[in-house]
Amino acid sequence: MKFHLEFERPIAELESKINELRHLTSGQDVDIVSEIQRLQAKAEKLLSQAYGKLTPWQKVQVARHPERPRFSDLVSRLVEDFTPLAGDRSFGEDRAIMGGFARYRGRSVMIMGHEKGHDTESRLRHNFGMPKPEGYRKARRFMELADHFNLPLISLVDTIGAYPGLDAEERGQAEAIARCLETSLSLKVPYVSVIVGEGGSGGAIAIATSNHVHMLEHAVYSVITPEGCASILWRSAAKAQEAAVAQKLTAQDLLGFKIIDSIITEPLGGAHRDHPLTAAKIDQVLSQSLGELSRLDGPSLQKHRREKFLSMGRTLPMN
Amino acid sequence: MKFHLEFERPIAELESKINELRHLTSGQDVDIVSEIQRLQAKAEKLLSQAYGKLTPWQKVQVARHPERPRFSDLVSRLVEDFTPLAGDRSFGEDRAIMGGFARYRGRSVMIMGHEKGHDTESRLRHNFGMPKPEGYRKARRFMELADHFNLPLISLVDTIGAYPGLDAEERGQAEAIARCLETSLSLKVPYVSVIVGEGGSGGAIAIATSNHVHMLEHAVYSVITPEGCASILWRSAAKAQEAAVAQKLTAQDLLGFKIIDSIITEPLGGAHRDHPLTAAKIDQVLSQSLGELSRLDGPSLQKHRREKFLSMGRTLPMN
Amino acid sequence: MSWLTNLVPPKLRSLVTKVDVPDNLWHRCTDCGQMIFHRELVENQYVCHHCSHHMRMSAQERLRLIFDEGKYTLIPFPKVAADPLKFKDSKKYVDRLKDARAKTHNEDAILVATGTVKGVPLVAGVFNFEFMGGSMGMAVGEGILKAAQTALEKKYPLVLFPSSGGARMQEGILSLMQLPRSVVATTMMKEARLPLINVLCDPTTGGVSASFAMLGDLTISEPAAVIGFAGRRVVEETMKQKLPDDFQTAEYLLEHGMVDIVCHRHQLPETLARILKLLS
Amino acid sequence: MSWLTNLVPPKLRSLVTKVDVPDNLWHRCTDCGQMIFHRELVENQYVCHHCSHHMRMSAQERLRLIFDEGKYTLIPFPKVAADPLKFKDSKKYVDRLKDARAKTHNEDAILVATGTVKGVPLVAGVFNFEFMGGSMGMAVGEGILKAAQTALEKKYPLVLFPSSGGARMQEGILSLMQLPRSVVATTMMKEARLPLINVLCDPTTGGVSASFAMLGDLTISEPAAVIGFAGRRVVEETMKQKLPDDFQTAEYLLEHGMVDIVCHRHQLPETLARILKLLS
Ligand SMILES: [Zn+2]
Ligand SMILES: [Zn+2]
Repeated sequence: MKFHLEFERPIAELESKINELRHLTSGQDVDIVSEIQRLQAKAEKLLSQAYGKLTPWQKVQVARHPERPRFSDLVSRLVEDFTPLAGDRSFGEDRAIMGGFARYRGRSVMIMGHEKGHDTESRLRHNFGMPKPEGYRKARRFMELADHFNLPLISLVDTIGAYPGLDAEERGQAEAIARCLETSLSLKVPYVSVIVGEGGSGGAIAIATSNHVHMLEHAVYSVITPEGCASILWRSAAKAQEAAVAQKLTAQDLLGFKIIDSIITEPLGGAHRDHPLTAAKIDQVLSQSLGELSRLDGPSLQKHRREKFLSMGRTLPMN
Repeated sequence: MKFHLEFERPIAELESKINELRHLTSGQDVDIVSEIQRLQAKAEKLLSQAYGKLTPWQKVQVARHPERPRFSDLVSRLVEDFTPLAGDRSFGEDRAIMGGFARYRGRSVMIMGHEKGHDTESRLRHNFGMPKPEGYRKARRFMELADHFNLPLISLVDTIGAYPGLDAEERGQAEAIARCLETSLSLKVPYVSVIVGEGGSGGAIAIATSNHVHMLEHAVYSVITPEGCASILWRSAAKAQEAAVAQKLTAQDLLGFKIIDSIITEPLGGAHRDHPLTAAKIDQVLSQSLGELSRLDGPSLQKHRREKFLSMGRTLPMN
Repeated sequence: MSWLTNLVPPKLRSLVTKVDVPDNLWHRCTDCGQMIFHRELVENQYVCHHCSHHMRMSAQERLRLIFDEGKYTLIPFPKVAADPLKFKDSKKYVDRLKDARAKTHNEDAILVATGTVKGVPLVAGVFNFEFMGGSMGMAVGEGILKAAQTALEKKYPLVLFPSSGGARMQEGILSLMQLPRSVVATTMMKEARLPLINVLCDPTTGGVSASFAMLGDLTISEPAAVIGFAGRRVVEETMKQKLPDDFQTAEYLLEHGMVDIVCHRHQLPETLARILKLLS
Repeated sequence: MSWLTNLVPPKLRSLVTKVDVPDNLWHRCTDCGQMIFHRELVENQYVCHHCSHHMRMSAQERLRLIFDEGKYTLIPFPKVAADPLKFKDSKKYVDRLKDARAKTHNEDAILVATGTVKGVPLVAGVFNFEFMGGSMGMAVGEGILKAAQTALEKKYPLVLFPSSGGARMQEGILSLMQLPRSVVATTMMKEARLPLINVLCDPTTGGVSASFAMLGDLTISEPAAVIGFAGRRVVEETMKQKLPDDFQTAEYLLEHGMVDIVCHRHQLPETLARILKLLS
């Protein structure tokens, strides 16, 4: 933990105090040991309190936490023999989306997701997880390869959105996303998504049009960023906190609207505090999801996916 | 006729003399009228002689004649309701290949082809008929649309070859051509090609992998231009004439090798002397070809196309 | 300038006709600035006489202009849950809906209708930009699905006329879900091999461009219509440099391979009919 | 420098091993210029110890290095018509063929074989650049078709190793026809859903790159291999400007979205086996 969010400060101070005390004692000083235990219990209580009642805006911050597990962190823990593939076969290699063949619990799969990077160099390399058209076209290749070889498809979603640049617009950002949706809805293999961090608009749904969509406890998923929403509807990006509340972008809200299938609980204090445990929790849900879906044949999987999206909103109360 | 090839000069002089004489007489002067008739007969004889024994290199020149009918010239005479479509849906609009829906003899078809342009402005606009990857990707869209709507596909081939530029290489010229071939071989609709002018290498075969390939009498079709062949094998582009002979690139040679299905005779003195008649002759062959193919169902058409190419070369004498 | 709406952000502001404008009202062309007599503008299908600028028009007007003799049958589609997010910014979403309905006499931002165009029967789905910027929420999703379903039942082609700033933010994630939902509609059309044509009207942006609008067998666009995913201002902020003047126009998209035909409004019925006759 | 062939244009000239080189012969690395002992070069799979440059090697050598314990079974394929064009430039085509056969002990520019790679059975089609620049004529076409047919019969994956300047000009239009013919082979593999991997070796250009070589389910490339359609010099003449140094290299193609993996020769068998196990 090198980075602390505003509301984590008191906890961070406590933790740094605990660390100091630990350096003071070799374990013999009973007073210090019990003081450490007391402080640790307090820190955990604070964490549990803070993370038990995160505001939507705090969730946005947690979802964007620089130490939140990335695609690369998760893939190394979830699968074996990961073999990343590259390229859209028409313009370029966009590392904002990564993916390839892998072995998941002994079974071959295709796994893909947004990669934001973890330091300046890798963030630039992955364009902060904001795909350009070639990223979506690569994702479509992954989908088609999964379909061709009858492999279950897993997507890990974590993007603030598609890259809003001149070059991306020029090369058909809209078309590339639309085509991803089209391909997603026609696949005849099990397709499971996990919203890991930010589920940002068209940039997210392009690789989240799947049979089961799961969401980490503090992840967010929305049609536009709170800042974007605030600047359009409130005419001020500063109203992002307010917008975040209005948007109903938390996993808990989305489960209520039946947009997602389940919430994956995060380790105490957020996914960024424990990558291995986060991966283990994702693994559990993925495994169950793929198990269920593998009982369906190709046409049923396709039908299931289409009907899932068609039914969205239709069961909500009318007024 | 504004442009004359070297070997056409004597004929051109004769024709200009005939024109002069025509201006001298209002039709009353019997001597001049009969002189005109005599000269005209001579010009026709010269034309017939010259075009009856064109060397391969002369055929290359005729095939490249600036007044040879272009895609636009032919399409306006062959079909009605031509509705050009545009774009590869990922990078750009390449006007070196044109195409769209049309009505051919009352029946809906997709028609496409290379367009070289007819003056400086249109030549630049159509990049002299040399497609870039987006041109081939557009052609693939045409093929897929034809297949989707069960429309016969017609291609008119006339290119010196694919554009050999940095940008074209960067965006996957090889991939774009390969993918065209792949799509061509899977279509389940009648597909007929006419080599109208130059059938240049990969740039040509990309849209000539069809059920029936016809070729205008003086068109050429080869794996590399005579200049390119000469500069590699003879180490001198100046040996192009020699290379043209060795390459066996004439319609007559290709019919012998069973690479093409038929030769379409050109008007006296070459297609450039009479666009309407050229179109009429193409029309006749197209109509027969499409009639024959329309008796086959989708899978048979696909099989016919694949077997046609598989059999090529297999029936040639072994030594 | 009472005839300019202020409901939508400035860049989306456009000439909007009121149902009750008197015949002698003048409009100013939003492109060349020339004044045009209301009656003349209507007669010229909302195309400026001076500069050929294609102005926005209501869904009703478009239906009237597209279909033979202005005759068509509206197709009703299911109502949707009202305001599931209880959304409120400076104003409640339910109030915005109420105002938009009052202003447009439409239930939501799309009308679905069937009729003939130069004799060719088809189903049309027409966006109404006046209705909250033509934004796509649950109702629009149902409209598109109903349009496709009707086309499938009747074996008619489907022609969609998006004119939309994108997803309807006030419906949150439910509006994002209209992207895949509308693509189910286009996919059904394709699987039935029935023609699907999009006629992109000004503007076709955001989630609308990133879904059904880019998936037609053919893509036609009105001249100078703005088409793109990210808004021009957002792109400008990202690029920190001036964008080309024609950025995200129909003509720009044609050059970039995304559009088949940029078609003058006056030629549209004839063009649609010619293509659909070829595809039937 | 007797071990440098002069048969092919300078840019295609490369280090070529003779079958009968004595063990104490030295080679100069074509990239870094360092001298390498022949035996060491062979032991290191023709990769330079100094700069990791991947040199070309014969089809036999590649088969030996790819397959487990160097064991494989060659698969014969039909003979083709000899010299149908009666082609002659400075030399007769029939004589060039005779020379190439004598030099390489191969019938033509491709060998087809089956065997196991780290335990995974597969069919391989390996080009021999020494044989007239690996050019693709009728024999190569038959080889590729036979490779696919064998893979289909045995239900094995197919791995192709192009190393070719392109179509064989001496066979004229018949060599151009190998583009669609080889694509029939890749199409059959795909329809059977059997894995098809291309391992692009230096060089993969011209008609070979514009056909089967770009149509694998996966595309692997050897480091620094030259891959492209038009030759560098032709492009230079067209562009009238200097091209990037890495133009048309495997790494350049990776950045431009055309290649999945640039794989060191030493890792190739393991990589192929890992992928094929995932796809079986
Ligand atoms: Zn105007
Ligand atoms: Zn070296």
